[in-house]
Amino acid sequence: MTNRRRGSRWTWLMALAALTAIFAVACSGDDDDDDGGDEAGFTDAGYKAAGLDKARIITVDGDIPIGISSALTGEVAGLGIPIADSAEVASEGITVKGKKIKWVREDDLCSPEGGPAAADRLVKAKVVAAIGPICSGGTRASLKIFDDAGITHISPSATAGDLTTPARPEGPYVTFFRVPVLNADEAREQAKFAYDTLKAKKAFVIFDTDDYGKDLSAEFQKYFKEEGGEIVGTPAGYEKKTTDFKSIIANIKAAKPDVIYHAGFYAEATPFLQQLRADGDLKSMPYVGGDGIKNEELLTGAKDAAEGAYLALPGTQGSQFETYKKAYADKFKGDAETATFGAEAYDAATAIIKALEKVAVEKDGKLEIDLKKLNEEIKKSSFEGASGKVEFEDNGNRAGAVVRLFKVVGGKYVQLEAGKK
Amino acid sequence: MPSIRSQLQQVPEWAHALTFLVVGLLGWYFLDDTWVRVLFLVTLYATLGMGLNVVVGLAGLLDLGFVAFFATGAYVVAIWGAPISPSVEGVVNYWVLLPMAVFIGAGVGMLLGLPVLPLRGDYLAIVTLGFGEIIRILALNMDDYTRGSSGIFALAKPDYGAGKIDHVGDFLIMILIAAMVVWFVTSRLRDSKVGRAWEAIREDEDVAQGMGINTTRYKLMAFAIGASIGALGGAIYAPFVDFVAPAQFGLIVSINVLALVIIGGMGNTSGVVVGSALLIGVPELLQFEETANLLAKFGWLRDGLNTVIDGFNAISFADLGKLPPSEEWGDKLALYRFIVFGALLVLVMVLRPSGLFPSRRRELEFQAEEPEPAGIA
Amino acid sequence: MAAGELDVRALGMQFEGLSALTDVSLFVPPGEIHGLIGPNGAGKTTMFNCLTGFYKPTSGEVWLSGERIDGFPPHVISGAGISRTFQNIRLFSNMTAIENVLVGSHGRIGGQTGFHVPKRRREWLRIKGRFSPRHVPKSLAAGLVEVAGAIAQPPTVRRNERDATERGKRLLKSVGLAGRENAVARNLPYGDQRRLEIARALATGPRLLLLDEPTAGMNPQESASMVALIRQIRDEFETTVVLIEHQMRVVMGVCERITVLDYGRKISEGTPAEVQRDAKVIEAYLGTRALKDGGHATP
Amino acid sequence: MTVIFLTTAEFWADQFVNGLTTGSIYALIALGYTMVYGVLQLINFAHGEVFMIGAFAGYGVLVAMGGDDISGAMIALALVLAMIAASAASMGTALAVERIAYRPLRNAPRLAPLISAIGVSVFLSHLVDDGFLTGRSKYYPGIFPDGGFDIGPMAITYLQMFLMGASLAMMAALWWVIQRTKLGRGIRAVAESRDNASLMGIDVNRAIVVTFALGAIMAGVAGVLYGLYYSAIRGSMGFIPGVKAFTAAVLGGIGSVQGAVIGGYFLGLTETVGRELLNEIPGVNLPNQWKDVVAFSLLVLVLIFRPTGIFRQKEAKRA
Repeated sequence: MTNRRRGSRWTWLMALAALTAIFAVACSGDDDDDDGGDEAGFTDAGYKAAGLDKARIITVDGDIPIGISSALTGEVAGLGIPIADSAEVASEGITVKGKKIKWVREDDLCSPEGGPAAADRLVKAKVVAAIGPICSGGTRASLKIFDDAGITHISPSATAGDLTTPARPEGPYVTFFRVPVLNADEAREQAKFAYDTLKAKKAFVIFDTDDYGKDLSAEFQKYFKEEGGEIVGTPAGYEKKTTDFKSIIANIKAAKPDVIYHAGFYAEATPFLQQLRADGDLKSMPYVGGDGIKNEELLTGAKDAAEGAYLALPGTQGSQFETYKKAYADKFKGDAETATFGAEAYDAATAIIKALEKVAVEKDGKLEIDLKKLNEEIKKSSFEGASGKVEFEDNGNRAGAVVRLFKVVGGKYVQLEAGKK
Repeated sequence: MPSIRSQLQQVPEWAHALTFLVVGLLGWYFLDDTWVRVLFLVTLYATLGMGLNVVVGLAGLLDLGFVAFFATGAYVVAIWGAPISPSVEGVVNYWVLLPMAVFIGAGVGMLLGLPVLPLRGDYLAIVTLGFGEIIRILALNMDDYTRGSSGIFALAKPDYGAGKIDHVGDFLIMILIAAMVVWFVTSRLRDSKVGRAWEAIREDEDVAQGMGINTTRYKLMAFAIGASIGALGGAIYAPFVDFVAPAQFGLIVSINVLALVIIGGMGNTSGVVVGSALLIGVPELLQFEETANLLAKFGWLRDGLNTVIDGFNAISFADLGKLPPSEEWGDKLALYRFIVFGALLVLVMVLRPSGLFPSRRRELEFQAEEPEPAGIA
Repeated sequence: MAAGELDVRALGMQFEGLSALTDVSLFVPPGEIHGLIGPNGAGKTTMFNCLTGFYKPTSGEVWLSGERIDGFPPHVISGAGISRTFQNIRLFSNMTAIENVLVGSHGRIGGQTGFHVPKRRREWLRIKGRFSPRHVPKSLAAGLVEVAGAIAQPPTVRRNERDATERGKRLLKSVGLAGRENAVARNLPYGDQRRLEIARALATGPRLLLLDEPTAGMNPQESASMVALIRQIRDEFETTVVLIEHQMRVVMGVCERITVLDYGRKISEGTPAEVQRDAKVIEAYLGTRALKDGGHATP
Repeated sequence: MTVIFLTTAEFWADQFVNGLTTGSIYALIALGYTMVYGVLQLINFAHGEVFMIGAFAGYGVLVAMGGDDISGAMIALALVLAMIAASAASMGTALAVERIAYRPLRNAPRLAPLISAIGVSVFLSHLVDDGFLTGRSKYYPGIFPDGGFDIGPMAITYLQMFLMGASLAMMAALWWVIQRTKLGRGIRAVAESRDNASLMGIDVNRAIVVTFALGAIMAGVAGVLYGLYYSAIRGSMGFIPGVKAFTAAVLGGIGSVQGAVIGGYFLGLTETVGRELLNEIPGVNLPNQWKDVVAFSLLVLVLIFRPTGIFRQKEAKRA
């Protein structure tokens, strides 16, 4: 009964080999032609698509609902909860035309599935505007949902470049703004730092295969090469929840880089650093990571292994930082210094509230809010916030970007002065 | 004991289908979008269930990688139907893509099926599980075609002449039609010569082959038909969520579909619908505000349980967290729905190993596990 | 070369060094009822498995009606005209009697009456194995047509199905199961299950019917009616019959010629009377097993 | 993209050691699958979660004893205690699962226990992830002494040595139990034929329970080793190693204890070294996740050509 099938088995083996070859060729084909990224601004067609070419009024009875789409559970909750909390404290002691702000939190899990689901629920909850989503993947997937509903949303932390250059004839989504510094800006600073300050000529790149990780690592490679550096080995991608980095580490050792660049999140950076530092040869290999990794949980999880790591954090502390810090400590017992993107969330919320104050019209004890005017006011935002001056470019991006660099020293993040290690 | 169950079995199956259709249409007409979305998902999974039922219930092939075909259908529609997709210029009309997805699904089914079909049950299960993962990893890594984890979005919507299918309700109608077609197709197949061949293979593969049935051919047929139905589901799901990415095609989809087929009662189409309502509908309902409001009334229960937890914390090293206020139970239940799901699977299996609504034959199979008539050594 | 002629030439079957059959040759002319006997483990059922394609013989040839059929998978051999029953009844026990029979007539529904192995295809198969890209479009198309037919159920498909059901009912009547069409197989009494298995085997339209201990576990009356049934079948369906049997009363009563196997080798062949006198046969059955007319050959 | 050949001896030695260590963990887990399959013909889908529970129990002990502050001789004590606690916790879980989810289904249709096993798996992993950790990971304290020694181009850390040594010791102990004790004879008899064993006066239930318990002890120890080696543990950690271990068991010929061990090492080596070898082909660049693809493709190939596993000589029994 068994040997009879032998013939067909060989045929299948060959078919399989052929398929594998096709896939291999398909996968290894040279890609990344930069799509140029012409920085187009909002268009009339864009406003029309969002239904914001004319007044779109919603009436609010009672408190004004503003949505927050953030990761409240899951691997990235350590990032998401402080963001949500920080946004909420922006409304402390503030009323708009006598009405308080009602925050509606939804869990976007930092995922492309959670994003639209949370956006959907926020739209159903009839929020007038929203903070979030916090991750690039989730944001990308929910742009259209917010846009269809005409609801303006400001992400405190979605940093993938193409979010504001989507491939559609109407141009960028007019309902989307963001406060954080873009991946490209962050990667440029990191590349400079690695090449100029750390004097690294060869870099090994490891990245989370999600939107954020791919984008950040690609930008870093681009800028590092521009600086004159070389990317050694094959950039190693991994999926979230990966724990086994031993094979990547062997590749790092073989590639003999001067620096390791990591674009990902702390949940994977923790075991990665622990396994990296367990290897005698790589004990002191410089390690540069992105903002997704700079988190308190990295310090508590990786402990000694995190020592000496260089992490970047886009943004700066603005004049309102102390106000935010105090409010955050009072209400949520949190430490604003450790809340990554907390200041950005606070500023995003402030931008919405400030705009609301200008556009809300009182009528029979209720508030009438024109989504079109709200959107316009948010676009015109210009104020000193907790993360520096908040202004938006014509495509929804933050204007004027600053990136700070930190080093882990003695179990704490210490900010580096420019040009110092 | 003329139970409700056995009485239900007397009702012809087309009546079940009709009832389901009417319920769906009523829901479409009267309910708001949130509910319609749940109805869509229930119907979608019921359709997928009918597809898997052909493979598992009729032909007896345990497939743990059904998601592979679901993903295939979704990606066909996404790659050729979205302006953003990197490998294909332009957009193909959805009504061309839909049959294309079904055919490619069948093709993938056969391609995956041929090398593994000689394998026995449990081996087949683990290999198909592997295939499910491989398809997901392929989708994740072939950025040039699938955009990797970024996924493909902004799909061209199906056009039905008078407008575009763009609203939850429209998609519900679409999936209801698909479900009815699949229902018709699978029940016709089951009652035909082909269905009889599948059943014979399930009962005793060697003997079936000895009786002149080309078992590989019919197993492949079952695989291809199941796969094409899975792809059909994916092709309708893709424009509905308007976003196709590898993370949507995890093992949990396969498990969900298999579980609803088995919990519904294998080989029984009506059971599949009930299973889908239970396993897909109920967890969705848990996320509703109404559910949360209802649960909020159980504050007293929370206080009682918290006292117990306090006591436990006092006498042990453990530091168990307190239960949250009952107002948050709705959210928590939504969060814990997989825990509930797992427990439910075990419970239903232990109490009703042949499913809630087993088909006549499956029930027979279960009743007499003590084999062989007397007189044989 | 007449239909139903079985010619086995020097058949050998080895399992990882163990010889189950060695150099067994057998010739059964059309229409004969041939007995296959021998002590337990003599290789009788192995022989059946080789003839029906369940095992692929390691040496030797099997010819049916002038066509060489060894090396093909069971469903092809079934189509070529060999069908069998099993020692431990293997019905599709959750299907009804008529459904069991319909499974048997699977290859004949749709007008086909039996299956001839064309010479070219046969040679081609032998060299290349069963699968070839050349066959893919054709068999895909055939599969598609079959599925489409099953779904749409055009009049021809319905008529074929109806005809097959009628044929099945007649078959059931022939084996004495009239009126039991819709009984679930596992609920049938033991004797009826044996009969149903024979009916199922007949439904494939065999020219050679292999019966593996058709009277096992039956009392003398039941055995006698089984013997009558076997004769009736041979006459009614014009098949050749080879049967494995332990009850000597049955063997001597129904078989026209007998082949005796021992340790995988043919030790004797001839009419019942000749075999009974053969010293080698007596020796093989000596010890715990006495070969007497009408006696029971197995413990 | 530049293609760089990484063919230094050190690189391959590194990957070889990585493969062996991963393989040891697979092998330990695979033992549980293969034994349960041997006696019950059941794919114990929850076995990956039994392994996960062990990892958490070990973590609890290490943290309770001081976490990162454990030093000196206390390290050895802490490790032993962690493994004992892990074995006990895994065993408790496995026995509870057997009692609740499998035993009532022993005579049910074949798919029922499989679904119930999947249910247990989903339940346990999400109970830990969603219920207790709200989706976050825990990290094993890095108490194991750093350093190691070189054998030629091979650099092996003490931790890797310990891991391989401990798993080998566990497997040897298991082999001894199965081959040399009365308990083991019972298990082997039940695996051969449940009916015959019960006719021979063997308590079938007890043998099955012991099988689960032995498999769980192996998985518990594997959990601690996994935690020490990879550091991050979470509720869903059991799934992939579980599936891989089952693959290993099938590769080795399911039901065979030696086969599971060899299959584990074989799989660990192939998926680590195999992927890198494929990457040496010019133009091929398989990302890290492709080691799963390599593993599963290997499984399919093996099953097509040797349906009973690479190392099994005998054909499976035919009905």
